[in-house]
Amino acid sequence: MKSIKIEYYALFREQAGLSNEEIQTDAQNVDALYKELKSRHGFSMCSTQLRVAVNEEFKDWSSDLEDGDSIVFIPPVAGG
Amino acid sequence: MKSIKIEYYALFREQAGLSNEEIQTDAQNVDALYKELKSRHGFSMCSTQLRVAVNEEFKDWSSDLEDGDSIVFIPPVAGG
Amino acid sequence: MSFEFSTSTIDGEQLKQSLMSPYCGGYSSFEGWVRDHNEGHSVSKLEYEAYEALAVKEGECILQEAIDKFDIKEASCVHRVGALDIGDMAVWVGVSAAHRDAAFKACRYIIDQVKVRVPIWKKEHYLDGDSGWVNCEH
Amino acid sequence: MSFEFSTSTIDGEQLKQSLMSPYCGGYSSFEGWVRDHNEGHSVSKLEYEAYEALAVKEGECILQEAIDKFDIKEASCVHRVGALDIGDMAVWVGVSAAHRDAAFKACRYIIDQVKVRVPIWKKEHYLDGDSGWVNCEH
Repeated sequence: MKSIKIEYYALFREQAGLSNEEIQTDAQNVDALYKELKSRHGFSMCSTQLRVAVNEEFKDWSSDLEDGDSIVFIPPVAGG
Repeated sequence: MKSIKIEYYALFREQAGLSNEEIQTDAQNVDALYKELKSRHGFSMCSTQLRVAVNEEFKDWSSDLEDGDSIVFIPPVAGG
Repeated sequence: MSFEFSTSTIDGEQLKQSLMSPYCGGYSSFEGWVRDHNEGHSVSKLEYEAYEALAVKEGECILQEAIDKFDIKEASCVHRVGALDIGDMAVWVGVSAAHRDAAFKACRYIIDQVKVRVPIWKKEHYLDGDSGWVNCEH
Repeated sequence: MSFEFSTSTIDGEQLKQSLMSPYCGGYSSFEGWVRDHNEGHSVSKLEYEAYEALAVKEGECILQEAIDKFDIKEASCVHRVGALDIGDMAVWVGVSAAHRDAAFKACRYIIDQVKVRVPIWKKEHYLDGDSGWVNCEH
């Protein structure tokens, strides 16, 4: 089991009812982690609509998940 | 003879040593007036480099000169 | 060069001072203001939220790209977070350069890239009581 | 919509107020600053002179063209006349619009046209003691 920190922003924060959490997971990669959390929290968006950041860097959805990683799911942005 | 008012700006003002003058002339059109004044004041520019305004409107150099007209010769501009 | 977030009113005049130089003849700036309408809905207010740690990195990356692509001297961007009312300035971009062509192009590049790349989200509240995260819902 | 001349420091922030509207989401502005160099010469100061009666007409014509060509809300331009020092703002253009594309394009159109059409002249004074009316001498 890996320990993973997740921060939630915007729609994710509202749908999870959480700003952040630390979970134990067997997910091999970031995409698998999202599927697990989507199911748990009832997120409405698919990973194809999203980007993901691992340890404050944009990463591929196929990136391996390492113990201690910090994850942020990035919904479609709307700055400006 | 027509009575014509001329205002001088920028390089013309400096070369004529005048901001404005009112002259009597037989010049038929604006181009002829410029040639007369170029000769009198020693202006360095040719009319092909210039635009001309008659009574606060841009006009062609071939425009007829009427008694009482106000003329401004417009050197190449450099605003901004 | 700086990309920052602000929780209070953006002072573009103050920010401009750090971009000025005797070398510069042109300054282009852009301000995004909160409009009273979006895609047919009447907007009453909105909220911006950002993943600031990554957003600042990505924003600085965009400013550096602008400096590399265009012949400019300085560039900065500030974005608001938190609750905003109609007419408030949501984002400010300023670019100084020797000549205006580069200043305009870089300013446009920066705001265009910020809008599509930087992790900032906008929740609109509508006059009819509805609300939603732009680009994420409905 | 207004095109004006000023003999004192231009206050862009103040001028911007008259362009703001709840309908507007984008504001593009341009400032031309007096540079310390031009075409290889070191500039110490300069003077602007305008044929104001015609310049205001021509300037207003340019602003109206911008409003007709682009989907903008308001546009204004102020140009300095008299003696200016390095770093002083010589010209200011501000444009508000619902969306940024029109605001940027109109702002660029206005400054480009003002520079080539409006009867304003610039005398540069150089560090070596020389001086000259730009585009008219040497």
